[in-house]
Amino acid sequence: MINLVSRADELLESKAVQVVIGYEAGSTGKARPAFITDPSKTGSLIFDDRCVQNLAVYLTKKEVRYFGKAAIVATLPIMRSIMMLISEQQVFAENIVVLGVSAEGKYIDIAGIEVMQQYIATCDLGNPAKDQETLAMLNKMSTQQKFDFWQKELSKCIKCYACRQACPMCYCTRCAVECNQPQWIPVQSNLHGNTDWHILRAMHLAGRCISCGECGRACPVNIPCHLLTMHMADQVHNYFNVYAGTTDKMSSVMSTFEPNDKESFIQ
Amino acid sequence: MARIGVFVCHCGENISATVDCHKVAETVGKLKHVAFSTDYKYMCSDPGQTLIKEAIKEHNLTGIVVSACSPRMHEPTFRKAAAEAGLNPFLCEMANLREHCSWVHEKNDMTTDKAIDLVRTLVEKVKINSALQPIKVPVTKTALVIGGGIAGIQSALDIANTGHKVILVERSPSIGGHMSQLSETFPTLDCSQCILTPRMVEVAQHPNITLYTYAEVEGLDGFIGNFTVKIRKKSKSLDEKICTGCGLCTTKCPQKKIPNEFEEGLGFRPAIYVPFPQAVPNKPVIDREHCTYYIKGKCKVCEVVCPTKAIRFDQPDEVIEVQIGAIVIATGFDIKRADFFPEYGFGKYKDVIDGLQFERLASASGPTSGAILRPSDGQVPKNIVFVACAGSRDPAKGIAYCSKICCMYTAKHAMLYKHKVHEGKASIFYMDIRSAGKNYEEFVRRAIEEDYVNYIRGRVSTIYERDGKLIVKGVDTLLGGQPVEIVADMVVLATAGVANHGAEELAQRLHVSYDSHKFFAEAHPKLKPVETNTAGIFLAGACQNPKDIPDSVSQASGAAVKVAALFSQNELTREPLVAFVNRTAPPLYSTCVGCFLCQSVCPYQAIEREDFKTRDGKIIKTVAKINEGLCQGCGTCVALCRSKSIDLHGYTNNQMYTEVMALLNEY
Amino acid sequence: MKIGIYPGCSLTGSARDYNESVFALAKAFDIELVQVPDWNCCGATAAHNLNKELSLSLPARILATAEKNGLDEVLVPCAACYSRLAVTQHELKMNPELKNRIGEIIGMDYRGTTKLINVIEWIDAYIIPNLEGRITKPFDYKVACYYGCLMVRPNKVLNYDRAEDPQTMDIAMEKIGAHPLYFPFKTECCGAGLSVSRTEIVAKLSGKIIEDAEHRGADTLIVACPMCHSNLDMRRPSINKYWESDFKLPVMYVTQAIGLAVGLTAKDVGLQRHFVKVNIS
Amino acid sequence: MSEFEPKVVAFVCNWCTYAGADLTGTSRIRYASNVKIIRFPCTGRIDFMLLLKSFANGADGIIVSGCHPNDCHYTSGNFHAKRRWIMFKELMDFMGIDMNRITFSWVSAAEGARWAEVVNTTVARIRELGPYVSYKQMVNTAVEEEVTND
Repeated sequence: MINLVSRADELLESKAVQVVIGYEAGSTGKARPAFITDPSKTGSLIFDDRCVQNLAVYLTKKEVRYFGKAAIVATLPIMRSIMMLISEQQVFAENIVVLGVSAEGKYIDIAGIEVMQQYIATCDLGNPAKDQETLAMLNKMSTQQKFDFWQKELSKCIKCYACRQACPMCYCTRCAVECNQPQWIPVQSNLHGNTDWHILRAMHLAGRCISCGECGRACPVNIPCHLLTMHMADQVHNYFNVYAGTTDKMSSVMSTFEPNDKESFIQ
Repeated sequence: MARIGVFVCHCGENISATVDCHKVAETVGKLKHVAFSTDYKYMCSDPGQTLIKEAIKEHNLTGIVVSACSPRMHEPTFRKAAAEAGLNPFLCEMANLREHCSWVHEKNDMTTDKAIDLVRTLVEKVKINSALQPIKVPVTKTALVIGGGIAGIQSALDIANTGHKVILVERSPSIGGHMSQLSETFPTLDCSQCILTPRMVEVAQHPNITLYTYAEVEGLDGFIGNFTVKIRKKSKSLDEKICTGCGLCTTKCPQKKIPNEFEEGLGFRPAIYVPFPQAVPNKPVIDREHCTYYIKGKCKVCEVVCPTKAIRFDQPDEVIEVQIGAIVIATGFDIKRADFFPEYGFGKYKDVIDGLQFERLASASGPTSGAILRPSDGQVPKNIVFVACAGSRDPAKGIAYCSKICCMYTAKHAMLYKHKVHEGKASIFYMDIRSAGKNYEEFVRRAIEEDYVNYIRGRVSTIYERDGKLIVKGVDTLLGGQPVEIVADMVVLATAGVANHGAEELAQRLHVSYDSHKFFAEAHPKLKPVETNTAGIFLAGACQNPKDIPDSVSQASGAAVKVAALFSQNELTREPLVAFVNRTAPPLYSTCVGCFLCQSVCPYQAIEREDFKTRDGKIIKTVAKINEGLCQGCGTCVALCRSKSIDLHGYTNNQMYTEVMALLNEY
Repeated sequence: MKIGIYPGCSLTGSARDYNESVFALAKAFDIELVQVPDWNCCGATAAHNLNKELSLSLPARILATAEKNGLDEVLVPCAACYSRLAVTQHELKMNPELKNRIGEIIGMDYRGTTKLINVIEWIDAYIIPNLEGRITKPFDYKVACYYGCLMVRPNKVLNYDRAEDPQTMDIAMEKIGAHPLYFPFKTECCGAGLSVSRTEIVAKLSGKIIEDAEHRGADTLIVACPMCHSNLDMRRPSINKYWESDFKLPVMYVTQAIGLAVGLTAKDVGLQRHFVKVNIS
Repeated sequence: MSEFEPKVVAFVCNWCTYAGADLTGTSRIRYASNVKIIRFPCTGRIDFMLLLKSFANGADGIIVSGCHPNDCHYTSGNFHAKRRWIMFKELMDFMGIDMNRITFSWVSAAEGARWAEVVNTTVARIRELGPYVSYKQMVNTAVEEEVTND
């Protein structure tokens, strides 16, 4: 922790960055995001098991950008989010300093994008084991069972779009769901609208989801919507041998192709 | 308020035999916003078209649906008719009642119902069609030809002769290409230089051609009719205007042992040199890599001896930018060298040479003045072996394709050898003899029957040296796979033709596609063999795949006609069915967030960046912008765009959505 | 230093000299060679012509056994065994379905993680780097290195050296003071398995190899394959008979040559077991 | 009750399958009239949402068809489409939405007979599967909910 704090301190003190995005202890015992602009306040930064939120989501927010250059406490999913954001030109590498945190919670020095890329390359990029198990279980179900499962889950959706807001990759200023000419997604939070919305979200995150699970955590009615995007991440790797967020080069799976992409269903 | 007209065609009886056309017109006529609906025997006939035109005027129609045959057949006809009646042609849609309905279904109510549905769907669509204006693009009537081999020369001359300006860029010091290296040419055995050099001189003297030798294309911007090309003119270390080309410097240069590229390493040249006697332009360049002055800082012999004081040691490279309207790529090919073949000694046997080296040996202007001599000891080879398909048609070597020219030039080589060494023995190992071409087969037969060339059908497994001889081990498949061993004095490998070095980089610079072998890719293998996928860029010669001279010249002329056709108009008119990025009021400007994933999906590099700036030049937002000159309207970007910020004229999200809704819902 | 070793049938039978030299060399360089326990036949050279699954199952069982016993790296001195094992590893890696099927057949967990090395790779990795100061008797002879086929092919699978003109053995020989000759027959066929059924073909093919090496003035042939060795050495009388000549060129294993250079005796490396007398010690 | 007549929508590209279907016509090859074609410039243009809209609005089956790989008029639209459908199908399978309802195919401008075959087998399959109720049910429940909410 010393390293993280002292590094944050140093960056703010030297004015190398104007804000440090990290975690601090919240009043309810949970960790909450912290935006520190004053070097004397870096002591409140924490990092422990409670710090799971994907902070990269703030990098594209106007309010955070306003501060200027940012340093961000980054675990693997956050680093991968940053890679994706750079590759999709939403964040510029020169405007951000990464304060890396390893899987063991140790500070790691990430001096530049290349170092981050190398670090990511050494990590296991699959879905978290727990989610992977659930996916495997769901995949074993029959079509009707799956349908019923998701209809039951999605019937709870209140279309609050917390899943979208929490996701670093959902940075569009106007989401397709807000497009009303034509009205792609029925506005009401009914089963039809909910299903279409979640399909749209999963398709838009295909090849872009970095398996942080934030959407599922953000859902106020506990829909495991992260399983949809994680399933896509899994399949993207399965079909195209690609994990999202491993490079800062433009490389989205859905905007590229290989002539010999394998499929078995097109006649 | 939309006022739609519907015109149902009977197509004689082609449609009305199974579809109740009258019922279709009647039913659709009752739909909301349909102001006029009728059926008629032949809509495409003159009276039919007149009927449409009059209805448009009389009923003040805002859109029409002609329900007849396939739009692929008559859409232009009816759009033209609409335009003649003052209706924007893009407000005319066609429902395909013939190919997609009457011809493929039984006569029954379902078929008529389907016809109604098809018409209804397009009525809904045409209601939200927008009037579109054709896109006009100005044309700069100067062509760029890249590569000064026979293909580039031919293209440049053909374009120049139509009265348009041409810039010909060649990266070596002289034009002429591989053809200038050849001794004689098949199937006539006329001397290559004799037929080529007049063309080279014509290029140099043509008032419409600007020739840049020792120059390379560095970058390309823009689109068809409006390219800006950046050309690097490498320094020749010499003032060309003063140099008279007397050649004194080249004879006095103390550095004389540089392997001569033109002689394929079989001879030497000085550091200041003219590649070959008939070079165009016939003025030397200094090869800075090997020049003593540039290496050690002193020498300058050439400067001392030059009678006109033309040497300029400190002359820099010059980069120029030129506006052009079209490009012909004619960068040619290269061959694999003997060091590509481990089984034939990795190029370590001096007497195992490649086809181009043999050309130089056989050439009267070559290092041996046309005598066939072994490079190792200068002796006349008594027994010579040619290996066709060295590398070609060999997937294990990564070259699955046929190099096309080797069968013919190997036959020619064997003939030339026999004509010069009468008592010598020539054998050719081959896989198949591919001699399709005018007088080609006859030529090969002559080699076999009149010059007694020994053709052995089989491949060579290994070549090795023993006691100064080359042992060629192969197989004769026509003798039931019998092993053959020939003790040869010299071996000529007809090595595979491959993409020229630098082809990949050039393709990337020009944004044209290339295949897995780095050959430039044509737009369509059959119907667009001269075009590339980038509009305004054409291919000529062996840069596309190995080709012989007649094929290269034909394609070069083909490319020239494409360029001339493009230059025949002052403006290009294009169908406006292109993509566009939406615009909204500030501060959003557009719903596009600038992820630019659409850039990688676009096959035409039609997506550019557009910055919105404050008055003091600060960038507020960068969004995608479609270059209408390049966009071909496939719409792949539209389906990819997550925020629905890109749309496609003629097939907008709203139109496609409306079609689906109309087709499936009851009316 | 501990490395697994799969001897196969040859090294325990007709190529005992090879076996002795490998172990003697290992000992001299403090390398412990651990036999893959309970090893079985690799299937060479007949199995893959008879039954594909069998030809993959046999090597797979060997590899699975090595994995089970924690042998990450296994030296396979016999080129034929090496080829079978490497080909199996490659095929099962490329085809997961087949891998599962073979796993079922052998009833063992096969992962394909074992790193296989042939004798030249072994020399390259463990002997050559530690040669310094150990050469007591430079191997001052003109040598013709004969690689044969199984060690370098199929190139796609083994991806080892330049298949058409391998170099590693020549380089190793230079390191011990020998003078490798230009030898175009280095990968030519020795007749291989026809040794048993069609001896005259072996006599013809192996004879060519010996003739060319002798012609170029070689003092000895250097090999790394028991099959090549037996064809070139044991079959010498029939070669001489076929060629109506009296070739005396000895055939040595690469391990024997290195062994002698680092001070092992002729007996240490099993030279006395050769049919063609080796006048090198 | 009359026999079930499936509603099938075909999303096809202009250059290959649309032209192929034209050829079916000029060859006078008969096929089921249940299918209705919507023309797109390229399979790359086909938005997956349109497939969902079709189901929501009563389609029992869908055909998506374009140029064979390497034959795309725009060189790569169909390759991008292929990736899109791979992922779409995976998601639909995962969510229990029946992908037997959709036929993906490549039909070239020369394959008139093949187009008829694709249509006929699709219509036959959908006929066997019966009306597609799951998606419609979802829509219907939604409508009912709205009614009760009011």
